[in-house]
Amino acid sequence: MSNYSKSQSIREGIWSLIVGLKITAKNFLKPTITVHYPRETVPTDKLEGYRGHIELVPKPKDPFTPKCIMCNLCATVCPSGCIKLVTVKEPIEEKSKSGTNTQEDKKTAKKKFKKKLVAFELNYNYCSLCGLCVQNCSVKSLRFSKDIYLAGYSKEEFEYDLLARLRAKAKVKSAKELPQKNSEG
Amino acid sequence: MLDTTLDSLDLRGDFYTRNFQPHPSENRLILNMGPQHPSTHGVLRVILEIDGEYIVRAEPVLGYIHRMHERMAEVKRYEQYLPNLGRIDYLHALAWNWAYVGAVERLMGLEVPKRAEYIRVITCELNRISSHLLWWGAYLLDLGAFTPIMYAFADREIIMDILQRITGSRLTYCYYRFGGVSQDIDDKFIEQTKELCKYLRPRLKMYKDFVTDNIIFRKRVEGIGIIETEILRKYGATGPVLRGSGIAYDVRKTKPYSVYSEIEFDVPSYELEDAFGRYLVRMQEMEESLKIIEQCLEQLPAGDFILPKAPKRPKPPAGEVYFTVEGARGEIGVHLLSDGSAYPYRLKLRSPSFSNLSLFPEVVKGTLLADAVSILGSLDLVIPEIDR
Amino acid sequence: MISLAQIPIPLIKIVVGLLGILIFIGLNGLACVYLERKVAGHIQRRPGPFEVGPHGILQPIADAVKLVAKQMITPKGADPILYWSAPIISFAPAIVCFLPLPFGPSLQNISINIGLIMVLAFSSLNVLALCLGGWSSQNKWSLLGAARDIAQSVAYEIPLLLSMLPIVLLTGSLNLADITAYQGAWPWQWLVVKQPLAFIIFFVCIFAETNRAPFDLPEAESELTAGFHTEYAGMGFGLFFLAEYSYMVVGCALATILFLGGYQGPVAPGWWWFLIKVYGLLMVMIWVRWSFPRVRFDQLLNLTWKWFTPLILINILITALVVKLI
Amino acid sequence: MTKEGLGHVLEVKPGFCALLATGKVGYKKQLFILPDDLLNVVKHLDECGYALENITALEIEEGFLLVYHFNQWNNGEKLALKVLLTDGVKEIDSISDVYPGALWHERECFDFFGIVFKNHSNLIPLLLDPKENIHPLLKAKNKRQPLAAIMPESEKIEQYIKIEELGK
Repeated sequence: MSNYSKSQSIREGIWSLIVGLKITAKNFLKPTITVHYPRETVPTDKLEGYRGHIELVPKPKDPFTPKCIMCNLCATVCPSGCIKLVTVKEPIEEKSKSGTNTQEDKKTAKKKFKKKLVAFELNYNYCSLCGLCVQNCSVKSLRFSKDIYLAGYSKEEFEYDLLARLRAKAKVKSAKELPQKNSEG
Repeated sequence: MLDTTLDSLDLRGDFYTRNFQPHPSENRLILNMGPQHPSTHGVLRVILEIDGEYIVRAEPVLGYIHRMHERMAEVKRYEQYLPNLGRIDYLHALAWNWAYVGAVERLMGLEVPKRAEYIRVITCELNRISSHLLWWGAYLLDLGAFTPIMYAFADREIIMDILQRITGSRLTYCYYRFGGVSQDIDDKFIEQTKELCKYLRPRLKMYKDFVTDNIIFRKRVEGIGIIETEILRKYGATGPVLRGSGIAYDVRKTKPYSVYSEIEFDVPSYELEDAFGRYLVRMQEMEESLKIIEQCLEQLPAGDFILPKAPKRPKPPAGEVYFTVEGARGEIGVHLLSDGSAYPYRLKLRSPSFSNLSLFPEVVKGTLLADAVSILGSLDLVIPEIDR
Repeated sequence: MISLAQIPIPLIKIVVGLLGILIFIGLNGLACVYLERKVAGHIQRRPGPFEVGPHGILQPIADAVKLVAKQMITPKGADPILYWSAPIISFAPAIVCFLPLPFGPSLQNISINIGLIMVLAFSSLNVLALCLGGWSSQNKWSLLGAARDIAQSVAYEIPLLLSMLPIVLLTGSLNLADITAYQGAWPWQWLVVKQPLAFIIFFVCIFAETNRAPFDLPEAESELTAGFHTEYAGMGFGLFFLAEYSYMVVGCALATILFLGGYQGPVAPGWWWFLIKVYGLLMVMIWVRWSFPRVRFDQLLNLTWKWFTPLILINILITALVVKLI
Repeated sequence: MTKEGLGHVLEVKPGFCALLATGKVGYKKQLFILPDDLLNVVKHLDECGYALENITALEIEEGFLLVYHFNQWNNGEKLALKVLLTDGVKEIDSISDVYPGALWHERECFDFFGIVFKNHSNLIPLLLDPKENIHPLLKAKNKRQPLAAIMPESEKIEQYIKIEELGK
């Protein structure tokens, strides 16, 4: 290497250090970009599309019952097996033709039982948020919630009953709407 | 002043140290770099035999986060395996998504709609940029500069915000489905992505001024970790490691899949063969990715984002398929064998980092400890991908 | 019973001075921790410590409490005497280094005519401490860190000493107060104007001597985990930490006295000028740390043997000639 | 039963490789060879400038099938070597002398299937716990499928070629 190019490379090297210092100094003067979490939260428009845990979608007319038809597809498709539907069979009250409710009538009416959803259990600890259950639900009874600030002290706190959650939400909502209606009325 | 009682303690090492063949001589030191070491990025462990600070021999030890993904594939149905893919290489999750989904599609003969292909290219390239950004920051962290990773994260955050709106997750994406993607992109996404492209170019220029031209950085990477083509071939290295040695092999270009053949972009390669060459390739690739994204946004056709007739719970016919895509770290391959049932018969995941790391012992011989860190970083390893 | 008058005045002076210096070192440690973290934070566009007190002002105290309260662990197989003596050997000479520094016109603890040599002699003891700490803690990373530290300190001691010689030649004194007095209040009267090269080399050598990035090789965390203090916990680590910041201040103070006119300033000369200059230099050290990658070990040694030592020797030669001729 | 499903595959003669139809598999070529010919073929591929990409194995009814993936950089053409280990044989030559990159792939196969690679310099577990001797990818007897069921292409042998003529 000739002396000239060597001295030039030294000069360039030292200049590069100064450029580096300049860049850090510039950034030092710029405002910070941190979100101070407990006092500030991420703005809602940045949370668009973010997936929280799944939740049940209520029927349009009845906010207390989900659209779910208990087909169990979500539970079988789930890769982690974290969905469990608890159902009971409830007899459909059907008036027997004779009018009397005898023992034999009940036996013949065995096929006319109706499944009823008692609980929709989600073990959020194992959920990988792949969205297969939402995508596969044939009646669109599942969607992602927006509960993203979740924290707890134990594993058990993340085992949800989505049906109870839906009802509690609907209750709060109707309680809010009720006084409005009253005032309107 | 060593305590003689030390011999009674079990200091003979564990299984891997004892099997570090041939045994080192008396005047050399065996050093366990990792599994908890700041510059092995996760839980890689490298047994080093050192003479002073010179490395005589090195042997990586794997398996600290081995999860047996290949066995998991055999006990899960095809669609149930999808979330696993995002967790193999968490930095370029969408490439793994694509490799698997593509393999199944090829086996079933599914024709993916044009729009879905474009969406896949856009999201995959966004993910590649975010992966390279993280690598850039982490590599500089290895070399002792603390600030670049914070700048890289600030930019990466924007990409993650954009992808989050569409895919629903920020890191372990599970977005691609058989025959398309799970959600269509909208105008806001397109607008945000265009803004990102405009924003990132000056940032990349700033990175160049800040780091690439820096004399201390240059001295740390130039001429370090020279990998000859012959070694690359025998170890099957791919990706930027290969292109840093002057071989312009890129699956996107050499054997185009999806719509890559319709897009104009260069495959950067440098014949430097050293860590700096690999560094330059990745920096250049980010700009190429931006180019690809911009072209795709312009050419984006209307149509379905997923094949309407695509089976949600597929049962591919019996057969074999080997599908490769270009990930941020190299060629990702999925070798899938089906016996016609709803469960894969055998799924082999060919991870690029695995092959890239396997040449590390060859390259690191005779270098300084600080250079070993520099070389290890320049290979861009993601340990979950190696261990699978 | 000894009456108070019987105690010699210099002894009282030294005891009071030592107490003052200890307080100063403690406060300096707190201030430096806060400064370092805040500067680092803002350079990286984050706020730095923020939660303890307003703008995290009490964070250093919380850190100190944590360090003091932590259990002091001696690793299995370590030599306990050497292991625990190392942080003390590292910290104690730092106090002595402050004694001859003239903080202000009348703020000098002991005015001795070999003040400069005294500071250098005691600050060199740090090498021994790091070597002992690294070697006795029975850890391979610590051992490597200690080995690096010895080579680095020995190599950089030479240009550091040599870069002070031109000043001594010019001023004709080793007394730090005299050197300060030789310079004037205004920046063009300072010695940095006459000796810019010596100043740059001196300042870079301080980086290496105090193990600051980009020359923080003995504790290079991405290579040697934490280098010589890998095994230290609690106050053992705390003392090393405090010593590092003290030596940084000593180095910056020396640079101020030798090159930047000490406590003299354009308006209202006094100890505040001294502190402003010292902490200004300290800011530069912090700024550099968060801007650059770390150099490699052989490059570090190349820099001193191939560049700094010959350059400073030429500088001395020219200075000597000029002093002789004028 | 075991040998019926193999079709023509077992008719491969020493020194020859059977070129199979590729269909949509994704290789340019796929070859069936005898275990004894492996080293010769690999040496020949090395001379032709192929890069080793991957080594994988699977358990089938007949035994084990090893698949070696090779790649060419200039055109991205892939070549698959398939070697069948029948009659309870669990040993095969290591190709690590020719392709040192195979060391880890072979250790992985040893981990997952217990296949022993002869002349391997350090055949110790790579990913699994060395204390426990389990091979997780071995299938239960009733789950194993015959080769023809999972690789329909292997039934159609297009031609037999000599090892020396492979690269052309």
